[in-house]
Amino acid sequence: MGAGPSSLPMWALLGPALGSVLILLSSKRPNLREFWTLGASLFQFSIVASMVPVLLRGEEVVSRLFTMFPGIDFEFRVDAFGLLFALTASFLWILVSIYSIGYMRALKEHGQTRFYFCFALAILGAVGVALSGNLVTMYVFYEILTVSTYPLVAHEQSAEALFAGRKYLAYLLTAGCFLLAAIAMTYWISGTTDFQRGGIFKTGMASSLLLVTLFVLFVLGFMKAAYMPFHSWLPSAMVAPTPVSALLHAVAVVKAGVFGVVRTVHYIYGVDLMGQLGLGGFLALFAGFTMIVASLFAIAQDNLKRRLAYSTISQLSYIVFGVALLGPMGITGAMLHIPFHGFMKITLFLCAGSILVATGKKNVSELGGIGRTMPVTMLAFMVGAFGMCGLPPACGFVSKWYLGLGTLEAGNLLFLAILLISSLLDVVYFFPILYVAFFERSSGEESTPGGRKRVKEAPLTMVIPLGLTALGSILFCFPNPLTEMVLKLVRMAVGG
Amino acid sequence: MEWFVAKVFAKYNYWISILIMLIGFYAIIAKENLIKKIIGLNIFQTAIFLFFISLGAVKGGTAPIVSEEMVKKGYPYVNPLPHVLILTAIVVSVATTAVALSLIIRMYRQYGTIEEGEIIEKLKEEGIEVK
Amino acid sequence: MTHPNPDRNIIVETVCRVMIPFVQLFALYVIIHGAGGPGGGFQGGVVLGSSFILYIVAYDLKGGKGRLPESSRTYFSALGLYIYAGIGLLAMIFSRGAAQFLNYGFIPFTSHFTENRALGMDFVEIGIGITVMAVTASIFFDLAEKDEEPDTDPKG
Amino acid sequence: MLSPVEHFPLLVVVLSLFSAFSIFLAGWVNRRSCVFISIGTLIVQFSMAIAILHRVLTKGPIRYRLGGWVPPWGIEYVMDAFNGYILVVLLFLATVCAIYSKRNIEHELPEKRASFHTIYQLLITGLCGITVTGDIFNMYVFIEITSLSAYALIASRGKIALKASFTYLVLGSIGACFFLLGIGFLYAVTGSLNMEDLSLLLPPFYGSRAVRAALVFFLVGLSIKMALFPLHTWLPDAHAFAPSEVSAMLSGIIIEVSTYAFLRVAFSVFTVDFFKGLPVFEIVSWVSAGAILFGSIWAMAQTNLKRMLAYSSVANMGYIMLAVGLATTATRPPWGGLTPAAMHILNHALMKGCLFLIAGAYIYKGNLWEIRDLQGWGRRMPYTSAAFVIAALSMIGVPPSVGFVSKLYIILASLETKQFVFVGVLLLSSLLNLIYFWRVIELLYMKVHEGEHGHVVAVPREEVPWSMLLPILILSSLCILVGLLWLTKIPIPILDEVNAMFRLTGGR
Repeated sequence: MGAGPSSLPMWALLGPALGSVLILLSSKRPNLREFWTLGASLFQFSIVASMVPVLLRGEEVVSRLFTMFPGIDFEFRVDAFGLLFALTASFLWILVSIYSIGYMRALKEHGQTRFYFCFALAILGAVGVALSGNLVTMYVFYEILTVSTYPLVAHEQSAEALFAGRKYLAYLLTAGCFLLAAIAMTYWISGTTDFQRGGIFKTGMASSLLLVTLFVLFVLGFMKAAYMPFHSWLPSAMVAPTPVSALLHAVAVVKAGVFGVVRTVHYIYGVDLMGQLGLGGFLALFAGFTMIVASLFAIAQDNLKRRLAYSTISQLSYIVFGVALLGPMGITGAMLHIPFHGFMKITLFLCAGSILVATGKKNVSELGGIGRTMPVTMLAFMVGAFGMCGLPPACGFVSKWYLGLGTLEAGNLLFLAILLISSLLDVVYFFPILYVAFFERSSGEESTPGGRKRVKEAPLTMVIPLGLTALGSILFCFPNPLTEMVLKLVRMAVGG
Repeated sequence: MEWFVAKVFAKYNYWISILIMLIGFYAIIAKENLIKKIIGLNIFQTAIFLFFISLGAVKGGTAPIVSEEMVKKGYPYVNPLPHVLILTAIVVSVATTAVALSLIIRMYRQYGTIEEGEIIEKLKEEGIEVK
Repeated sequence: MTHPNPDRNIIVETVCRVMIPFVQLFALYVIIHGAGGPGGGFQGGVVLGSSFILYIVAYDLKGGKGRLPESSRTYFSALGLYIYAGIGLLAMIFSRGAAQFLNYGFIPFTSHFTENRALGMDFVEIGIGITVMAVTASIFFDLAEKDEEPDTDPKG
Repeated sequence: MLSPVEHFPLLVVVLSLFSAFSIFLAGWVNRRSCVFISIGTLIVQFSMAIAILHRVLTKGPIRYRLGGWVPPWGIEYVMDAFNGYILVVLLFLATVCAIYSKRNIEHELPEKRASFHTIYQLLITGLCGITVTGDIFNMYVFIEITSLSAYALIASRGKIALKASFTYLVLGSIGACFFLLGIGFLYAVTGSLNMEDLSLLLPPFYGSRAVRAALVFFLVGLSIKMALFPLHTWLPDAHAFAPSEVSAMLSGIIIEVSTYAFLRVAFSVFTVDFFKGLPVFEIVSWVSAGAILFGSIWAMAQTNLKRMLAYSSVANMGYIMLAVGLATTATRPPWGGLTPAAMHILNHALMKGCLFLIAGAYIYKGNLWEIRDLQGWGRRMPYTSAAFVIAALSMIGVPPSVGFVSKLYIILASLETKQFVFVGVLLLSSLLNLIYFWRVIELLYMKVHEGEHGHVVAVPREEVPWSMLLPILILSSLCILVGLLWLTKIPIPILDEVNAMFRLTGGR
């Protein structure tokens, strides 16, 4: 596989970096500020997209800046998997930017400059994580992502928000410490931290006990993936404004976590070593536990965003689960689930935000009849929910299909059972929302006799993005050039 | 006994300086009165000065002033370097004492006492915790 | 002398009056002998400073301050330092950078290297003596009355 | 013929001595001129220090014999890569603090401007002297000049600072006496005071108890001066109640220069061979690990911002000494030898200097000593508070700041020596840092009074004057830039030179 040196990754990161500075400078002029946000996101997406042809040619985009330690460069190395994540993140940033303009203005939120500034930095971190060529570089961006998201989580500045913010930092920076320890030990053992398909640990480098310990450190380090005993920051962080939740869940933070897990399994340890150490089964059980328990938790939530949060916890574990199956099909499914889940979950969150803006309602039980007043939003919601459950025509079906094939490939019926039960549970907590929205009457409806309720959607800047993401979710279920491209990238990443 | 002579009597200068040093150290730690603390500090420093001076001593040595007579007769003379060093160290110690005394005076003006415990009490009344 | 003080003692005053010039003379002797024998700028300076202290002890602080006001103490301490460091720098200047700081032999007081060296040392001792005198006196004055920080002592 | 640069080690010291007394004089004529003399001198000194460093790196060490006397009889100033580097760091921070002090001292001590700047220059004299000298007794004298000036500067704010300064004085004098005693032991054994001469004369006596006792005296004496846990008790009050630029100097450079003095004695006088088979550095590293943890825990318990920073300094001295403790066992470049320690000296100077100056800015504007008073000041003083966030993140160790780089290097050094406990300690400490710094950040920006949230309350902007803001902004931006610089390894060759000089990496 050829590798051409290029400055493209740098430019991709320069977009949000410059954007954040400009946002800060134009804090007094909202229009200009939001123009910079959009500009930066478009710029970044176009740079990232321009790397696609190179990748499809079978090359990698490499940009080596300087050497930090012998064997560790500050290096960007864009492979198919990284690009997939970068594409998802930068594309969804555009939509979320548009959406957040509508959202923030409609709710007349305070501290908007801070919001956009940190948003840009968070995307910088997420895309940086995607493009990094080794663990140390990745760690740098990973931590930037953590810190820059804090003001977003605590945006509301209420006691609850502050608590959520503290919790968020406590979990994720602790995780950062574990990650740093894991990275340092990886370097100590192998003398490098570069991502290589098939892993960098060779047999005889270290005892298996050490490697297993190290793996546990890695798993703790990527706590952003919100596995079950370490998940509680995520539902708490739901006090953040909805675009932030969308960003957190669908695009940046949690995906950076699972991205890291995939990188560790596939590119640091390698599938073979994972199998030898028996870590695959361990991780799969761990993820399976989260998939089911998180779904059960989700059923009990009345707050829509919290329910979505638990759904995210569950869905992220699908990705970890897929990777842990250690077969090509499972990994394909996991990699596909990253962008697909991104699209679907962002749709759901954007819908939740729209509902909040249009009606001020936050709880599932209050949503009676909302399917009629907000038809577009709720249709989009339905698409997302179908996807989450793995039903066609949404793209969740595709990734779950691959995951299912992965379990069969692993020859373990228990895993298949876990997957199916979890999908079933997804149905259990999503369909009531749809039922309430479309078939129940709202409590105030009786008092306005006869006549159809007037359609009352959220502002257009919010409806268009969520419509687009919903369309995207459907699009990826059907063969078309875009889906082809994604599949090709994933196949390249999996190798073979 | 032999051991005692060789280790203690023969090296009495060191033992004396250690003794003085400990006396000074005791005063620094145990005395409440700030002036006494400073006196203790001075005793402590003096012990070290004595130690240095005794290093340079030569039995029957004279002052190290070079004269023709001395050179001719080959008188032993004491090593002047420790003296020079200690002179400098004394300057330092004087300066330290001066600064310490001025601090004490200002504390006295501020709190009306030079007992450490009372000063800490007064600071506590002002709501400041001091170690 | 201007305002009569009941605490003042005619005997002490008179003895001090006689003593002080001799103390100061002795101080000068010690300073000048710093280069070739026992003595030196610091010791002489302290003796000189103590002559002022003696004056205050015998008379009063105000009188002492009249003799050696704060401004002149400042000037003296700075002057002494300038002499000391200036001599050091002169060595560098006269040798056009060939000699090190305080390498007095290169200052052309006379034509002999060793004599230059001895003279240079004397000047340095004088400089140190002046500074030490001023600073010792300042410390005493400050401790005796003023509510201000005394200066730290420069190296003697 | 000496080239002009070769005179610089001496001129750096003499210049500030000159300037000290010139300020003293100028104070009688025109008090406003004092600070300008001070800043001017420091800028000249700083450029000299850079010239020295350049010369030392290109052409090897400078040996300057005072008065032309040949060592070991005369006093010798020796500049090599190590003290060249320290000198640059020290004069940089001193310059920045001097610029800051212009307005702050006008505000806090209007009556004592002249004496403040005089003593400040004497402090610089002492610090430069410790750094450049190659004579161990001369080092003692300069240590005492530094300490005396520091006592006076701390006390200048009066009231509680007097007590703090007095405690520091007593403990500091004991420390200096121990140092003197150590010199006495070495002198008794060898009859020499010149460091290089000592290092040549000492090897036959390496087994001698007197020499070992000397090392212990040096270590304990300087540990008091550098406030190494558990000898740090003087530090919190002294650093908390001094004027802020003095706190910045105290935390940022004075205790570090004491570390330098220890390293110089340990590696130039005793040399690395002496320590073979002696557990000195092992003990030092374990004690430092304790310093890191306890310093951080105490810092969490503080309600006063400057005291919190002071305890954080205790922890950071732990970082430096931990790195020193690993210096003889970790030998692989780039993290082997003294590199992490020397690196953290600069890094800590930047971070802690910045934080103390910021604390001073809050005191200047609103007399805000307590952390809880800071609520909402993030928007009142946006630039200062942004600088605080950067410096605090750096302390926590968020990449790519200087704190991160230090942490990474020390972790790698601990891994090389297989001291996994230290890795844990370092990571735990960065979490503790997170707790106590985040508390402040949250108050500055996030916390609002009950029932206020959601409304944008227009607050008046109350920034400090630019001459105070500029140093803060410079230091905080350097927290990031220097971090990147370390990551690119551009300045590492300086430290490699240091390690080679002390025979710590390579050649073994």
